[in-house]
Amino acid sequence: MITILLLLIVIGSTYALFSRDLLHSTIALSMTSVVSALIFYLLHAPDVAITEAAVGAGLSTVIFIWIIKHTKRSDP
Amino acid sequence: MTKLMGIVSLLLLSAVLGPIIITEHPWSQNARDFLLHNGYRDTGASNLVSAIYLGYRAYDTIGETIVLLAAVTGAVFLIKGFGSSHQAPVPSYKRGAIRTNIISMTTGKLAPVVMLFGWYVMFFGHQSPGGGFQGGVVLASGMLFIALGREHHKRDSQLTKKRLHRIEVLSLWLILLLVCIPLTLGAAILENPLTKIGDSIPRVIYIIGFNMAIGLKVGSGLSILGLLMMDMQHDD
Amino acid sequence: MNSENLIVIQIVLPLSGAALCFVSKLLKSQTLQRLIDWFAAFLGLFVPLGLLFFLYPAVSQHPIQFYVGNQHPLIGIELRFDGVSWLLNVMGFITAATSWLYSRTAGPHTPEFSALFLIQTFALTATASSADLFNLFVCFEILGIASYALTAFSGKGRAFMAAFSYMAVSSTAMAIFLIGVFGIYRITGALSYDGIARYITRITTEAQIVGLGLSLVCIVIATAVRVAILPVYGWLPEAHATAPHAISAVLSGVLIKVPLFALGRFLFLLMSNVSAIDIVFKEILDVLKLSGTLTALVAVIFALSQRDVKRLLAYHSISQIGYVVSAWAIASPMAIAAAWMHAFYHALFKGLLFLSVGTVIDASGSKDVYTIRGAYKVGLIPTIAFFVGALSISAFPPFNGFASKAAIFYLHKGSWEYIILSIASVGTIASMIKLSRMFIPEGKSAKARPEYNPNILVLKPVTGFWLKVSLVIFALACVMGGLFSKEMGRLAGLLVGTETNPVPTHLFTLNSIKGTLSLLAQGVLLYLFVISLPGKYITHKIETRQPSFAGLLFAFSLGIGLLGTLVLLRH
Amino acid sequence: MMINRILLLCLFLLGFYGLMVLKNLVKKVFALSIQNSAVILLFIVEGSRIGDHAPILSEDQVRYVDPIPQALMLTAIVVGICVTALALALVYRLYQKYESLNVEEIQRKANNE
Repeated sequence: MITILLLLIVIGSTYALFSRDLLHSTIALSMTSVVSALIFYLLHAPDVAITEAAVGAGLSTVIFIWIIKHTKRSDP
Repeated sequence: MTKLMGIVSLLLLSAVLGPIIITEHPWSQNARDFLLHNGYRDTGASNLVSAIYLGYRAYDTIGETIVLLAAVTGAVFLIKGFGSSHQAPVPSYKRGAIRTNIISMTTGKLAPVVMLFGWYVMFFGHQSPGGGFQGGVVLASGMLFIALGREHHKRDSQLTKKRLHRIEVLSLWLILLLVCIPLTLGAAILENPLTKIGDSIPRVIYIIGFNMAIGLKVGSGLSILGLLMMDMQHDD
Repeated sequence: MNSENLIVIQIVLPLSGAALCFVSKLLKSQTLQRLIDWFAAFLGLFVPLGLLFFLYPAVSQHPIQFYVGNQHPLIGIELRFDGVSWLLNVMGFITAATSWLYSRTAGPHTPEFSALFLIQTFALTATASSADLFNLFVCFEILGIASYALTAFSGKGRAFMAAFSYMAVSSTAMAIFLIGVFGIYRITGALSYDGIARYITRITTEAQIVGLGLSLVCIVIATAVRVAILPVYGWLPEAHATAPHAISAVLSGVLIKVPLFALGRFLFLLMSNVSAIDIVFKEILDVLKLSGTLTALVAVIFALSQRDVKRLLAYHSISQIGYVVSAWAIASPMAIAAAWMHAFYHALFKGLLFLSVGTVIDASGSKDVYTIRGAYKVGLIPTIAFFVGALSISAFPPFNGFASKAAIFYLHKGSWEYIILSIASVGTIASMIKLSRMFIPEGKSAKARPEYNPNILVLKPVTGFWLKVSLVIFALACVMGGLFSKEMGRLAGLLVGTETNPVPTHLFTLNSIKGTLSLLAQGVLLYLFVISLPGKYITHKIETRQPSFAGLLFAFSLGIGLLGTLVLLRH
Repeated sequence: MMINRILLLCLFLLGFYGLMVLKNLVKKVFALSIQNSAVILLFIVEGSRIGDHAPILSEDQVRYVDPIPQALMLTAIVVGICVTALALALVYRLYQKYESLNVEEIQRKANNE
């Protein structure tokens, strides 16, 4: 079960790094943090799950979307 | 050219990090067994992670709060810039006109629920999962919900940044106070002072105090950053 | 108030100073703000210096080792305040206090600057006395975050790029540091140095030896990024050249040395008891000694070819840290005392050079060593300060550089490092001559020079009381350090735990003077070569080499690959 | 299990490769946060092998998970988000000054300043 979720995270991260549109990669990145929060919950680490969900999905997505709004959205 | 460098460095790194990460080693259990027996007795917190995070290794948590403080101060100073942020040409459509009723309605209604959850996570950090930092982040997102929820122009009346700055400085001083209180009772710095008073007062109060101070600090710091990022058009 | 509380109070004081600066940020009136800033700096920088003298008697007998808050040794955070931390704190507070005084006239005045400056000082003291692996990680992060933000305070475009590449390289290094902590915790089950040292004697199986050895490699290379030795120094010139002058002085003076001695505490403690991985320690220290010596030489060559004055000084910091690492890697108590002496004296004269050259740059507006002329017009104190700094970095007898470099050369007697380090010091003298071209009067000779440019910059004498005070303090410290080098050597030796004085006894004899003069002659010859046509071609080629971002990380992976394969080949 | 650790190693190497090869500054910050989450996942996945219950004390005798890596990773997550926030503030100022997010372009403009 954990292996499937880890595979999902690796795929999400590769898409986040190599996609043309930065907004898609931000969404892919926040998806990976939600999945990693799920992994933490399954591995009996509730504290880290709440933190990863609040920070990874919540805060870093807000910051990345702010930077995209104020700079360019497409990569090259 | 850089792709070639990238591949070579990947090979080097996997040669070094591979044996550390991939080889099978039995995980040492003496730390867990020790905590199982006298984690509750020493710190009074039944959530062992909070016991470590705010009891045994509170010095790391102080360092971590200072990392957050330095990062928020640096980021706010850089984003506000030297008054140059206003020269950035802000096209008209960005002036918040796109905030439809749906956003105002939902975030307005959701804000109290999120804030309540934030306070709960902060206060019950020692028993249920959660604690100072997680509560602070949820509180900060609650503040952003409130800011989103109000109509564009009325937003600045209550949530002036001055009040948030005051909360942040107050909670920083509260943390410093909590660090130094044990000195007055003859205990070492960051030692649980209630162990000196005897068993009348439960020891967990010291951890709850830390949870509150750190939660306020993180919540106000990140709200300042979030509010600054949200309404880039006009600062206070 | 026993000494344990005194140590933690000394760490918390800069923090309370920073909190005071945040209070002053809220106030409206300027005078009240400046008053509170001054009180915060007094509380955070000058009071701990006083506390150090109270701590001296306790530290000189035996190192003070305790757990923060009397927590249980298995879980709690161990702090170890021994002679080396006392010496590091002396170096850190003196340099920080004097550079902060300089920033009162020249540097940024905002309360955020003082707050981040005090947080950086808090990180310095915390790193100097931390004896717990994860606590070391947190202290390195505070050190990093504060210096990225402070580097970006100068507001120049290049400063943001420099801060970004510094941040990218060291947060990758910190991720690999965490993997090293993971490797060690998984096997030993303890995070404090005491627990790890106790457990290391019991490891036997081959897999454990390889696992621990590679984790040590990760931790050493991650600290090497912060210490900026050979493979991984690429971020330093850009960061130190574009930072505000007060910050460049602290960055070059203290921030690249405290991680080295903190790593030293970890490695030397683990080496003290016999274990199966002693060979790994020996190999790592040999590689560090080799890379330190080569850094001293390579960085001087780069320094000689720079046009930007502050980049020249930044490359010099890398070459001087190369000296310190080559001495530190010998790992005997006398070597550590000699390494600390050179580190402390380097903090003094490099701070002096950065501040005086910074004054000249601010007055003249240009940073190019070929166009600034008649820098003496800036004022008597900055000029004297510059020449005191230049003479002490080139190791001239009365000044402090002479004593500490003699100590390091004495350590390397008769080995190949001796030759390479003396070539590097010849390069140092040549680049100092190049740097002092700024003080040539604009007279006829400048007009005849081919690169004479019409808009010779009119330099006005610099006013600013605190600027002059900080330059005088640094200059006095350099001169006193040189004259009383024997006592300083004995103090350092006593605190590190060796009776032998690292400063050689025959310091001011005839042949050492002769040696210095021969070095001076070679330096002038090298300078004339650099000015000549082939020399100018080579230096131009070196100087315009583009510092690529991927190059930094590639050098980092080369470094970790080299150390890692060394350990893997053994087993 | 072996496959989990290999995937985590690939995630870390992906982050390092991305940081090194990608030209866009914002993508470099993505790579930084991926590296950080790879290390955090490594600590927790390995730390929870020795037990099967969350480390919250309850009356019945059960085998708890090792709480120390979890406490450490709380700090590592905070440090990761702080580095990301500061990096993006720097990227914002760089974009304001040089109107580009490409590293080489910015370095070229900065050098011939």
